[in-house]
Amino acid sequence: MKIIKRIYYTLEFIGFYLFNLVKANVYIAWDILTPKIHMKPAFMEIPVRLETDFGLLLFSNLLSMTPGTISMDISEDKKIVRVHVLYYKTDEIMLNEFYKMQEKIKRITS
Amino acid sequence: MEIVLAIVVGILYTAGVYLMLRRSILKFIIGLIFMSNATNLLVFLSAGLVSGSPVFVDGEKINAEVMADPLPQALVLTAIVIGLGIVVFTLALKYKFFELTGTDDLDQLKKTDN
Amino acid sequence: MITLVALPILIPFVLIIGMLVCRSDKLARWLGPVASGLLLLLTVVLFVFVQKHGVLAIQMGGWEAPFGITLVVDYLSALMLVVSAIILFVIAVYALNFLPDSININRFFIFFFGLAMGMNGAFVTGDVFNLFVWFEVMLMSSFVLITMGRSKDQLEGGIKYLALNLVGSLLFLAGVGLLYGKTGTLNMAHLAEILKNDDQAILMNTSAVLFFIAFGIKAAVFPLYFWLPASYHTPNITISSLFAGLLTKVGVYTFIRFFTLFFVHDPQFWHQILLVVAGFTMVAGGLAAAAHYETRRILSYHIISQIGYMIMGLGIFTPLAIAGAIFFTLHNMIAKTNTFLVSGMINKARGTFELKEIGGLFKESPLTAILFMIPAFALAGVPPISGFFAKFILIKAGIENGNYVITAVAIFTAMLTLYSMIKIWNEAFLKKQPGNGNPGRSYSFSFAEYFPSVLLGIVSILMGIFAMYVFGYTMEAANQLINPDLYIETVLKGIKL
Amino acid sequence: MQYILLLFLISSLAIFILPGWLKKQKALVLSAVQVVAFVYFAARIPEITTAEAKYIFLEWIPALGLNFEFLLDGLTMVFALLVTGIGALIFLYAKAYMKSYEGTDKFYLYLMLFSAAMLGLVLSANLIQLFIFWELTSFLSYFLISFFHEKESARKAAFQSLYITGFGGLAMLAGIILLGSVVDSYSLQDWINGAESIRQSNFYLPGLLLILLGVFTKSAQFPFHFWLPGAMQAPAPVSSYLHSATMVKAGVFLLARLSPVLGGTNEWIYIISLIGVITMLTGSYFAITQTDLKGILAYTTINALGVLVLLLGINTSESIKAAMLFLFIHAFYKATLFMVAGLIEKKTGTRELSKLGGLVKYMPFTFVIALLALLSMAGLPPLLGFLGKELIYEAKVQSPGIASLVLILGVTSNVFMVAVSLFFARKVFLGKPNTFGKTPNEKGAAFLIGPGILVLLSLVLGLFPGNLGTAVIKPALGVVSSEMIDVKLKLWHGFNQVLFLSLLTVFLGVVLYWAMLKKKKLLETWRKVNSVIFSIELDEVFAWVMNKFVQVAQFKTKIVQHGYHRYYILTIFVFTSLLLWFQVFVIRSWEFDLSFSLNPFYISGLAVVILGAAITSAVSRSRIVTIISMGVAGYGISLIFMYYSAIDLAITQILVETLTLVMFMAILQKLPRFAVLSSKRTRLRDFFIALSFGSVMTILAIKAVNVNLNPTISDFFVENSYNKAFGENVVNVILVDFRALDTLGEVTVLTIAATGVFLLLKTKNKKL
Amino acid sequence: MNSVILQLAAKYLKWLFIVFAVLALIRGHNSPGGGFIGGLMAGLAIVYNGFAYDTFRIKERLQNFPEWLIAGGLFVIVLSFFPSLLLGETIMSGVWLKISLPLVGELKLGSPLLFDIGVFFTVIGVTLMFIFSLTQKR
Amino acid sequence: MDNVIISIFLLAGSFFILIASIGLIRLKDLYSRLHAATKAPSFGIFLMLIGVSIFFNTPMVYIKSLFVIFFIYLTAPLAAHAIIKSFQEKDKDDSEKKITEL
Amino acid sequence: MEYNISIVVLIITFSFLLAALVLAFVRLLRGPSVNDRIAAMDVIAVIVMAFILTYSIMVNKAIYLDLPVIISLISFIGTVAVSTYLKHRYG
Repeated sequence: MKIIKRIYYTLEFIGFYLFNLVKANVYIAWDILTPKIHMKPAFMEIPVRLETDFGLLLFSNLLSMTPGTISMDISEDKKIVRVHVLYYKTDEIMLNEFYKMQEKIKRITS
Repeated sequence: MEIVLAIVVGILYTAGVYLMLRRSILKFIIGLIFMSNATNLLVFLSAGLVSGSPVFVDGEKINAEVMADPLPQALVLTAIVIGLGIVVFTLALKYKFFELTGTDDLDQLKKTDN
Repeated sequence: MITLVALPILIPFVLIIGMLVCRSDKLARWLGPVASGLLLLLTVVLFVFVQKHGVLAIQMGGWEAPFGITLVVDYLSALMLVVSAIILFVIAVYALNFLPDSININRFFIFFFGLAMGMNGAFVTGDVFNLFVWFEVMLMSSFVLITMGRSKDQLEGGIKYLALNLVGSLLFLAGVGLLYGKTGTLNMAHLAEILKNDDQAILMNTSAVLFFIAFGIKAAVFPLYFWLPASYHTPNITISSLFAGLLTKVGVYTFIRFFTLFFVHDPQFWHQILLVVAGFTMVAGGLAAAAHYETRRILSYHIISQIGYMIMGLGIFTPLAIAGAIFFTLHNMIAKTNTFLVSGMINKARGTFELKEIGGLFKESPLTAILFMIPAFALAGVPPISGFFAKFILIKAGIENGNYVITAVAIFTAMLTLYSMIKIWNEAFLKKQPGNGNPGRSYSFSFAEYFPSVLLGIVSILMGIFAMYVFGYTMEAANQLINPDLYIETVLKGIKL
Repeated sequence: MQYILLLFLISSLAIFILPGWLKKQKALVLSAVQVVAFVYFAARIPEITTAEAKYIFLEWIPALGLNFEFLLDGLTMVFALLVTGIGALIFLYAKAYMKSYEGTDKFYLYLMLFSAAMLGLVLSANLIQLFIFWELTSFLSYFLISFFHEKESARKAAFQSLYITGFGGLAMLAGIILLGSVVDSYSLQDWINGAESIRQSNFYLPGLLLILLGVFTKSAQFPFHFWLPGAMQAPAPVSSYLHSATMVKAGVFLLARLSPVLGGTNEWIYIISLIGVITMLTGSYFAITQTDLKGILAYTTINALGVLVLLLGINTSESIKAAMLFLFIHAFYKATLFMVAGLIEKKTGTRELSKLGGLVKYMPFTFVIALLALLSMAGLPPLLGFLGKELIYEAKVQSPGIASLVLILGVTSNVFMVAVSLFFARKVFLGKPNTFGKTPNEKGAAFLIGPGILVLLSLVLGLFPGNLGTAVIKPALGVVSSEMIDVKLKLWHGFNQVLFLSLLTVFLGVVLYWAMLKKKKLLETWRKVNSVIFSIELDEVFAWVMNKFVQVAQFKTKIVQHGYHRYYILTIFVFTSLLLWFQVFVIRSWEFDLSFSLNPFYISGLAVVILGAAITSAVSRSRIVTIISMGVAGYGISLIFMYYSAIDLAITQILVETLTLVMFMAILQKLPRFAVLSSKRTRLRDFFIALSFGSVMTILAIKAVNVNLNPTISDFFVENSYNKAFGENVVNVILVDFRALDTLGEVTVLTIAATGVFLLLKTKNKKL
Repeated sequence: MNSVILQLAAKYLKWLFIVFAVLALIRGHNSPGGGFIGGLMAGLAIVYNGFAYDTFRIKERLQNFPEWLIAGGLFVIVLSFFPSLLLGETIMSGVWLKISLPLVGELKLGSPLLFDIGVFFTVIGVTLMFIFSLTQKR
Repeated sequence: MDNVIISIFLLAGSFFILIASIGLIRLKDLYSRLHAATKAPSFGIFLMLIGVSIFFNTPMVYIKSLFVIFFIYLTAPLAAHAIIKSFQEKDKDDSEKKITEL
Repeated sequence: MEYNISIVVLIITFSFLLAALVLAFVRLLRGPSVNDRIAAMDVIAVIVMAFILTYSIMVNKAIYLDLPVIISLISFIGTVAVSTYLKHRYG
């Protein structure tokens, strides 16, 4: 049962990932190709709620691949991920998004 | 196409020789790498070029199509690896020399002649 | 039995492994000399076989001739193998006493056998690219050896040595590439076979130029020799003497091999340029040797000057001249090494190589003096030690072939040689120990320290007294070189192509 | 004969292993050996006067025409007797003379070896063999002169003599080979048989000149004479043995040996006579003004050598007869005088003429011996010297061509000789006794045995010369001039022109002596004039030349081996480019397809990127950029490999490129930055050199693509890769099977490089 | 670099590299790859590991590890000569052993393969030795 | 039909790679450039690999493509991370400007 | 395997890639910081891969796919290596 669940989550995650991927690239392409550049860069620090190393790795990699974020560093104690955000909105919105992502990862790695 | 590649070889040689004639040992080493690349390309080039048919024989039957010449490939492979060993050793030598003397200038190296 | 041909390469290879894992100093001290002695024995056996069969060839891996790699031993190779094995053996013994404490003898032997492997490989191989590989093995070992003491001078000399030799290697490789591109083969015998009857062989000239430069750098001929005097006097004396006898001679060997076996299509140009280069080499080296006052510098320049003779023999290109060149090479390997060995002993006794700071050794250690005298006189061409015959043959060949200018230069250079040898003799042995030296320190050598030099001295003298045999062999080698049919046939075994 | 040589060799080495009691008498032992040899040769005299010459052939290196050929004929006999006879006496003398010096073992070794070499020389009938012994005598002479090697003057003199004689020897070798190539043999017999063809050939004159160079240097002829006075640094036995009696006569011997082959031509006569005359005059002229005892003797020796050479140059049977006789005469008196000089030096501690005098009081026997020898030198009856001088005058009178000139000069020189002899005797033995540090004495009979015997011989043979003539001179004459002439020697020839000349000589000589003795000013003025006229002394010239030569060598070395490493590389590349361009220019015949296509465009674009990377790398100011560009070029090249179907190669290239990059980065942080080190002009020059090399390589590459002399061997690999080597990846199969040996070498290179890097960079405390 | 992300990745990448290196070695005879390529890849894996942890110091007892690797590799090369020698063929000839395994099919093992394995280990050792020497703290 | 799909994948892939390069040129600072340089090329390769897999349509190719995609997505963020980290840790004065030539 | 990809498509692909390569190279040349250059190098590695993929389609040889596997593994090591040592303040 658990395994099936895991597989389901994984598949869901992959779909989610792919979607993000396409979105990210379209964003970038759009931004680059249109003459006006509408970026609003910022640095952020995201608290980590993951336990496993693999999950952390997955998360940081995923961050880099999703629209507008690049993970820059993970603190020594693996509690905070520092990211560079391209399209900054507000802390809350963004953090929410990241937590959602973390939840998804947690489901498949824990 | 060979002519373009031959010109590439020539330019690589030119860059290599030019770098070798500089006074910095590091530049010398980079020049060496360029020259060895140029030489590899020359060896590869001079045997004749066949594009798009890597030399993999498929089972017992012999391919009818023209195969690229495998021998120069093997030679260049050997040469590349040898080149690696030499370059790294040269780097180490240069490093050690710099550590001892604090200079990278080849013109300072005049003590052993005269 | 035919596997014997491959052993000069494989034995050093196994020894490299042994020395890599060998952690015991004592074991290495035994293993090194014993193994080199074994190598010597092996080469002698090989020589005997060559005498019986003419040319020996082994097709490595069982792939027939132009395809696989062929190892060939003919007279020339066998002679070079034997003589270099003698030198290797001697140096292995010498190293036990003269290597400084800062150099670990296990490590030294790794590179020592690396050098041996590369050199033997270069002597026996019948394949152009394979030759390149062995050259690299040899060079790499020598790079390491020259910088082994890690002093400033050594590194500096090492950089120069390495830089110029690498240029040579790259040109060599380019030459191989062009050669393969033009002829589609790498086997020397096959190349000779192809080029023999080809009216387009003149097109090989440009590749030949590359080989000429590459070998010229290795052999240290005139405008290409700069690395040698800049570096040979820097490393430990054991290593200097190892280089002095062997490295440049491999270049000469390849010169002889290439320019007799297959680059024979444009003799006018090649022989002229060889002679010109030879002349300049002799004089330039000789003059520089006269100018210096440091034993090893003198001897290093002197190596260059002597290389000129060997190239001259090749340039004259009669059987006699080539025999002379080979004779000269063999003699010079032995004698030159020996002078370096003795200069090492001088250094050990006096702590310096500067001639101005040493003296009085004749009185103090007459045996050393005699040991120096033998190779010095051999080099100066004093009869009846080996050097005289070598020079005599070359001069005879030169005169008989009408190459008067180069012969005159050769004679002039003989005077230069005499000058530099007498200089060392006068300064180091006859002169009183100058006051500012360390007169209180006197060093007496043990038998083990004398042994290498004594051995080489004896060989030198024997080569002189039994010059008829040596000359016979070299003449045989020269004939094989001039008429390479047997060589080609043995390698190709009559394969139709 | 060869056994005699062997005996000499063994005995010379044997002195090191002699038992103790015998070792003290080693000089006697060696002397005895010499006596044995002397007796051996003397016993053969009847043989050579009657039968054919004795000839021994030992094969050595026949292919080179190099064999041991020994010949014992009349000419050889003369020299063999001299060598062994005087040798025996010299060893006796040396025993006394060398007593107080160290290293006598070495001394005897050299001396004995020398006499062996000399004997070998005169016995040789093969010219190369002769050359070998010739060089050996030169070298042994070097050792003997430098016997007191801690004196700088001795070393210098030894070097000078070696260098000059060695040079002559090598020239002679060239001459021998040159002439030998005419008859294709170095055997004397063949030369004599082919004399006609040798004289006719084009090589005659150069060959003759080269050989004469050897002769003149060895026999101290003008302008090479100066080494001989220098050689007086040697111990007295050496001077008397080598530098008067034997070695310097080697040149004369060779002239005599070769005169049947080369002699008789105008070149021979004029060149040799001229040099001989000049030498003769030089010797006698300088002899007077010397202040050193041995110096005087040295110059008189030069005079005698000049006479001998002159006589052989004249080349009539009369002159040769005179020469042979004079050989003996000179050996007798000059060896004696040298020994006496050595004795005097030993006893008084000086050789300066001005510090000597009145020795007759202390050394009466010595005086008698010296006087007799001097009279012989002056050519006064009844000594052998007189006989010789008569014969010489006679020969000169009869000489062809320049007889009168030769005669006048001969008389002049003999006048000097008479004066010198008298002056010598007066200055050393008579006159006011000087004060010496220690009182001279004549202790040590050994000192006087040698000179005594020689003088006695001089006297006896002077009175009864007949046997000498028939037994020794006649066969020698027969060999040299190849006709048997009866030689009758008499002391008294009757009144004739020659006797008149002798009287004249003596008279003028005495007058000269008188003037020198009484008018002190005259001698001093003379010396002054000499030093003005001959302000250039040849040995100084030699030293100057040597100095200059070293300077030139140093200068040249500085220029060539300047230490600027990049100029070495530059030289190499320039040389290579030149040769390659030359070849490309010479061989234009190759045709190639110059159709320039940029297809496929992406490869062309790639090429452009590679070019850009290469250029960036070459001119970049930042190290990182340089290295990254290098990496990019590497990637580009790997793409080219890939495109042309070399996958393994492409992978390896990428891997190696990455690894190189990593290595570079690993050490880069510890290295300095680039700095502007070369000027714009230098860079431009370097660029053009690089460009010339690069473009020629381009041409070569195009050419190599278009030339195919032979189908490639690769098809074999493709065909057999799967069937015989069981691999589908042909490249890999080549690497590990077809050409596994290459891979073996390659792995070894890597191993050695890795170990080397490790050794090079290991920190001190880390164990190996 | 000493970065947490790299270290996290290194944990897994290291093994991936090595697996692929071995794959390249084994498949080398029939598809691109071989001893050199495999060896270099494996070497680079360890190099990367060093970068991630910003240290190339190895444990004391592993000090001679690269050396042993090299020696071992060379020894394997020597071993690969023996089959041909024992069979009396020319030295360095390929000797092949064909094993028919169920499922896998025919498997060919030969001395050239052994040779390649020797090369593989040697190259790993060499790479390690290079990088350890060049990056050691001084 | 498949032809068209493959073509589209190829073109799209190369297009994204091109975009990455344009982004490298156009964007103003390192961070934004890295955004372009990390995401777009990976995606481009991803698309191209899909095309290639369909084209060859053998299991081995699928496996290999999967591996490549996996590797790219594993390593590209790492590379970007490494670049940024080094950029931040480096002294801000950016010594490169002071480097002299040759 | 029986697909015929139009040569036009391939040529367009190649042109894109070439343009990308040139642009990336320009960035590599212009800098300004070393990190930019490294980023450009990273992109170049990807372009190389893309080249190979396209080429494999063009010549219809699946064997070329081995190259991207290895490049994808290796190329970032170079990036990491360069950036590792950039921390130290040398250019």
